[in-house]
Amino acid sequence: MPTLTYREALNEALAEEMERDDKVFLMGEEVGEYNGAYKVSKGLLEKFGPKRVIDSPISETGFTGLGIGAAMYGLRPVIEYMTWSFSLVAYDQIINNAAQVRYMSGGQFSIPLVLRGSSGGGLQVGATHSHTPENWYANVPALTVITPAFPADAKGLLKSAIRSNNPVCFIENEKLYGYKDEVPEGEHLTPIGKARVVTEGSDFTIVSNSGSVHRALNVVKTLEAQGIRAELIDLRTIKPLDFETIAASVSKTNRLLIVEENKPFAGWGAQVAYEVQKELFDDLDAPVHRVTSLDVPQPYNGRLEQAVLPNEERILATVKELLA
Amino acid sequence: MPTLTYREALNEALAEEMERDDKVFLMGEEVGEYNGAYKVSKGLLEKFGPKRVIDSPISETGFTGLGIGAAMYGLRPVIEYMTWSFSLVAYDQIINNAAQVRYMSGGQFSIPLVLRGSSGGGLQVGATHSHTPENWYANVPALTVITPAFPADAKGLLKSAIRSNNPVCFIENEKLYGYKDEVPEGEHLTPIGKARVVTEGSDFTIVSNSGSVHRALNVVKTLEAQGIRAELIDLRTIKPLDFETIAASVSKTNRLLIVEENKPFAGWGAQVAYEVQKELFDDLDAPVHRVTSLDVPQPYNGRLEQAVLPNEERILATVKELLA
Amino acid sequence: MRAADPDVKSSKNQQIPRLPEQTPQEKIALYRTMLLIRRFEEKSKQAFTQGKIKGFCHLYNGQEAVAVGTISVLNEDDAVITAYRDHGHALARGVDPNACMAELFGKITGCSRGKGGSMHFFDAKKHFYGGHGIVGGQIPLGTGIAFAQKYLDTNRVTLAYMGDGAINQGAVHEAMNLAALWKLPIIYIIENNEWSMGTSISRSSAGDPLTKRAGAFDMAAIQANGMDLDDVRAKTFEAVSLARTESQPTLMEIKTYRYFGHSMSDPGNYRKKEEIEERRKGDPIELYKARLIEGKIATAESLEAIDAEVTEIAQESYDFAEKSAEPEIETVFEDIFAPEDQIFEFRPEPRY
Amino acid sequence: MRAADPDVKSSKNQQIPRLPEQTPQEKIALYRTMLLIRRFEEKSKQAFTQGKIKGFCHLYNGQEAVAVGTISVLNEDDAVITAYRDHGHALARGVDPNACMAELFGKITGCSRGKGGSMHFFDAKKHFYGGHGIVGGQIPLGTGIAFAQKYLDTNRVTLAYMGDGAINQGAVHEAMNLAALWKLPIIYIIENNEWSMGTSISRSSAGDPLTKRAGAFDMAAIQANGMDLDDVRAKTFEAVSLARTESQPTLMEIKTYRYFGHSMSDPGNYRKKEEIEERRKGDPIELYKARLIEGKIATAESLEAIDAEVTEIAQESYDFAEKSAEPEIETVFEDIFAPEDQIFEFRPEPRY
Ligand SMILES: Cc1ncc(C[n+]2csc(CCOP(=O)(O)OP(=O)(O)O)c2C)c(N)n1
Ligand SMILES: Cc1ncc(C[n+]2csc(CCOP(=O)(O)OP(=O)(O)O)c2C)c(N)n1
Ligand SMILES: [Mg+2]
Ligand SMILES: [Mg+2]
Repeated sequence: MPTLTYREALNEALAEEMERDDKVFLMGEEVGEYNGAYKVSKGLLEKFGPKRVIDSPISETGFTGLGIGAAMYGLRPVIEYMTWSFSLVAYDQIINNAAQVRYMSGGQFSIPLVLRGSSGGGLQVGATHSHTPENWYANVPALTVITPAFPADAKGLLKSAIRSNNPVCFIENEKLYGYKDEVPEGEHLTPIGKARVVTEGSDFTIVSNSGSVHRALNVVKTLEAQGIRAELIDLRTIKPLDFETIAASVSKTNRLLIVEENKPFAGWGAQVAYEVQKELFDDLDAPVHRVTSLDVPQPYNGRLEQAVLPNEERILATVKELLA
Repeated sequence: MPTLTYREALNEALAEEMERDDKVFLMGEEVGEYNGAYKVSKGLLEKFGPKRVIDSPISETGFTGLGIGAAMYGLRPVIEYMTWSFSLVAYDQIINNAAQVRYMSGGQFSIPLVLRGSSGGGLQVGATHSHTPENWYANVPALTVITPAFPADAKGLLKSAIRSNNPVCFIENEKLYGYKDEVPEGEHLTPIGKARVVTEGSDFTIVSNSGSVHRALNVVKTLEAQGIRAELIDLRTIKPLDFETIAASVSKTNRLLIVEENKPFAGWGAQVAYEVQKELFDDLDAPVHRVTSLDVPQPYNGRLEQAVLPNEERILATVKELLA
Repeated sequence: MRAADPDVKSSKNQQIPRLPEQTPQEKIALYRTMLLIRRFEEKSKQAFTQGKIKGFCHLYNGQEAVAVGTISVLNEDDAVITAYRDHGHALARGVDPNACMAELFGKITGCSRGKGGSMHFFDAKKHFYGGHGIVGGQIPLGTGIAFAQKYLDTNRVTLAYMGDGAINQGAVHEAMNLAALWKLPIIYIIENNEWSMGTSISRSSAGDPLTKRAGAFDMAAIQANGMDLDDVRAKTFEAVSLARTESQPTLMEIKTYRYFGHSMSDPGNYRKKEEIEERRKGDPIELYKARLIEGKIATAESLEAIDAEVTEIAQESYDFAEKSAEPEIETVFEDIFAPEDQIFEFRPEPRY
Repeated sequence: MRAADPDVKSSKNQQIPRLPEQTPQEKIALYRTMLLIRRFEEKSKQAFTQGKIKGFCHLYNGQEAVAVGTISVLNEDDAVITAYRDHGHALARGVDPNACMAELFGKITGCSRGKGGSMHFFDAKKHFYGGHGIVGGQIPLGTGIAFAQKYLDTNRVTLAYMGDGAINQGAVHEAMNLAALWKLPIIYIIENNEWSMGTSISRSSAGDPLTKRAGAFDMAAIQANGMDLDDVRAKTFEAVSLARTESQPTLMEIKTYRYFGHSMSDPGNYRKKEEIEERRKGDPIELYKARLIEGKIATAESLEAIDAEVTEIAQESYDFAEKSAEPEIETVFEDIFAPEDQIFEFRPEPRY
């Protein structure tokens, strides 16, 4: 299998889907001539021309709404937020229009729309630029929320998202753009709504997503050396949540740790914890534990930011508690 | 004690605090000459004049940001959203500015700001107008989220919110404006961050907020006739969460039901459930149950909307499960 | 085309097409549509008072010439999108009055299956893109529809309506900049009824007239008298032609007036009775009626007959809505997700 | 005052105050501040390349005359707020260079205690309201500061800066409407450096010049040459006077140019080297230097000495930042909440 970066995998997904269907277009700040702030759209303007790769002004409300309207008309827009932190100025368009027009119209208008861009902390870009907005969107009925952690899924899920007839929030991770891994050749679609077991284990289960999967994976390796075997699940899709995969694992391991970069109060992990204790009450040998970002805005300073993030030290400490 | 409607209680709180401190001003759509879309600000323009009761254009981003800037300068703005559903167009200002400027500035600027307005469903105003946004804001570090259910708390909490030196999301409930109850005379401050035990009981605990408290209360009364005694806790403040009060109750009743109007996925109730199973794992005789709104946009039709809301029928059915 | 300010680019096409002459039948049809809206709204008002319509209900009385005049110059496959005060636009677009009234009643036969309500009418077949509740929020959507029309080379145009209060939403400005920059075939129509709820325009909007908001973007702009159907038609035709032939957007400010409160819940104390009575003297339907009679296009009697006919249609819509079924409870789970036809294993039904 | 279009209200005050004559010392001080910013940014660039500054770092080189010229006509207690390209404004406002560099290094001695970083400088004592990362998001805040200045009868004014790309954010339009409507003492300053990241202004903004955006609101507007400190001062003084004497807002468009990439992470391939070299010929510091020497206000030698002095200050700031302590881990929990002094029992420490 060829090895690609997460960025290249996303780029291939975009190129292949734009090739396949000329109703797919890409719009966002600097996606064209600049080749994307994070180079995800590199070469696409050259390949598909300015009709389909469109540099927009700094008007997230405007071009998000434009994407929704175009989707109502039958196009398949891919809207890039330079980072998801900037989607907050377009929040109303996403919640009240993308997520609700189909329902309010009694099903007359579909919204085949992908909203995508980078997210997450760890690069010292400060409080305004480091959001992990998955819970803000996953709470909203009718939105699908995808957060790939590996290049293969980045590609396979973005292709599925573009083919979906429904609005998808596709949340990438800035720290992962350079991450390299194998990506299947040829047509490769990853199913939306299916988690993946990254490592098998019997001592406890970790459920995680996006950048946190990699933090968790490091911890899994550390523990392995100590003879502790964790089953690591990468959710891939936050919503719809693949509860079956989680349940299968937890009913085997009887212990669950959730690792998420969301701020703690009602992050997506709280929902997973709720469902697990509800459905697998008798299977649990210990309460569900979570390691999240700390409940503070993102500081600029690197050490402070590392402390805020769900770092390996805190994960390890929590594993200890969980297994105690 | 005098009896006031929730609306009148809020009005008194505003009037008293504006009287006390001339840095407090009220701004929003139709708050002045119209006396408020829901008449919460009735008479305030007449009493305090147009300098302090300010009708704004339909520019939530603009006047939210204006409020934050004015708060940075030392004023104490009370910003009214006609409904919180309209705060979504101002989401960025609330998250990235109100909630973060203090931290990002290393504590140099305080934001003594109250954002307030109505919320919630049940009046058939459709998907765009029926949001219960408490979880979207409670997830954000540095925001305080208050959702009073009774007139006395509406007054006492609004007064506390206005005196707070920090940004507060004060989320009222449209269906409660006409609700009448006793309100203590004279200076009456309700502490922020303290839940209230509404009914004492030993069979199970219900944690709820805002309009859902009243739904839960009806159920409590129904159950009482059957000899089942529920302890009903009105959170009043969603964040900071009063876990002590919840814990005291659950360690007595050993069973917990959460009733919330939030959509289910990572609503605030998921956080409560997480914390309870985490801290009181051995105390629980059954998994924590939740009754939330259904995970669909709000429909206009009345029967459908009732089905979507956490109605008494669903609460009762879930109580049965919980006690089984 | 009157420009917002002297710097505004005017049409480069010197040969602006002329509004085609109308047949008497066509004129009478427009009269009929205006009157249908009037009678439909009277019924809506009655039904709301009876408690058969719930939630918000924003009536269109007084503004009929705007929707009817503007939409009358469109082709059937051009697009229309508007705000929550949408009954008039839907009817002018040809949406079935029965489906409209049934929507107000929340019935399954409604144009949004009872899920949208007064503020959220939709009809895909009629190219009616709603009915939107968040002030200004529909304007980026309309811009996207025009974008798609151009992308797909349809030679179609979009009319996107908003109130005078809506122009102070940032979304509107962002969208207008995009349309001007990318030359999208859209006409932004401000229905300036001088009030946004209880706020008069001078208290909400700096800059007079509102066409200046287009000047910011070097966008064409034009004003029309919304009480005069023919003026509305003429001005809209210019804007539509500019959009269709040159793919250029226009901002229209149409001066109009609403007779009733902002919504049925609004007693409207902020306006003097005399102000309303004065404005009712310029009623667009009466004006057009007089013009038809003067022009010997119709007689008072024939127009009476039309009144009787549309009054009957309004009544029928009421009866239809009454008789229609409530949606089944299960429908609450329908219409959330479009069926997935290009991917596998995505099971998006709600489960929480 | 040049109005955006003929309809714009011009000042009613016929007696616009004249910009006071400057002493030679004052002129030299302005030169010094511009050069300090230049040298400070050169150090920032170096420190970023060395990996001592992280995250984003947007340099101000080329634009020095804008911050220095505009702020030079303010009183000390007037307010300043800007976007993420904020080093120049902070220094021009008198924020300690040591605290600025320490902030870039993320140290506890930084002007935001190491929590803000390059994009989020703050200094309450200097009436410097930040340093804001979301494009356009600071403009409503600045409007609120001006609102408060008026509310409290301070007779102070606010300068609120943004880039040419920022004007396409809805927040900016909403705020300008509020300021025009309520006559707030604010000057909105567009630093038009012709590029928003890699997008040239003609590809982002319809309407030329940008002062037309004020015409929408009947707001006064004025252009200035941002390469010419004296022109910037003269035009800003007019706007500040209008704000201070009549409490009227102005939109200023100041033409300028940035020499380096959008941020340190930007190689800037979208601009030709020749374009930049051409523009560097109009360097604002060189221009002013020549003027000082020609006017016999300073000699080449005395200005060299100033260069040596500010170069030293920049180096000192670097050394200071280097030597300063990292914030203690516990500080992560500080600065979230203001102490509550008026209510009881609110315990807002983070607990999740
Ligand atoms: C973002 C937002 N803010 C506030 C409201 C509440 N609201 C609904 S209509 C309205 C007045 C709108 O006036 P205008 O745009 O002039 O339209 P008109 O009602 O006159 O047709 C307001 C404030 C809303 N729906 N959305
Ligand atoms: C809402 C939002 N969208 C996008 C960005 C990313 N971004 C930061 S600066 C910038 C360009 C801004 O250009 P301009 O306003 O001209 O200011 P300049 O950088 O030239 O000073 C962009 C797109 C952001 N910070 N906020
Ligand atoms: Mg209006
Ligand atoms: Mg720029």
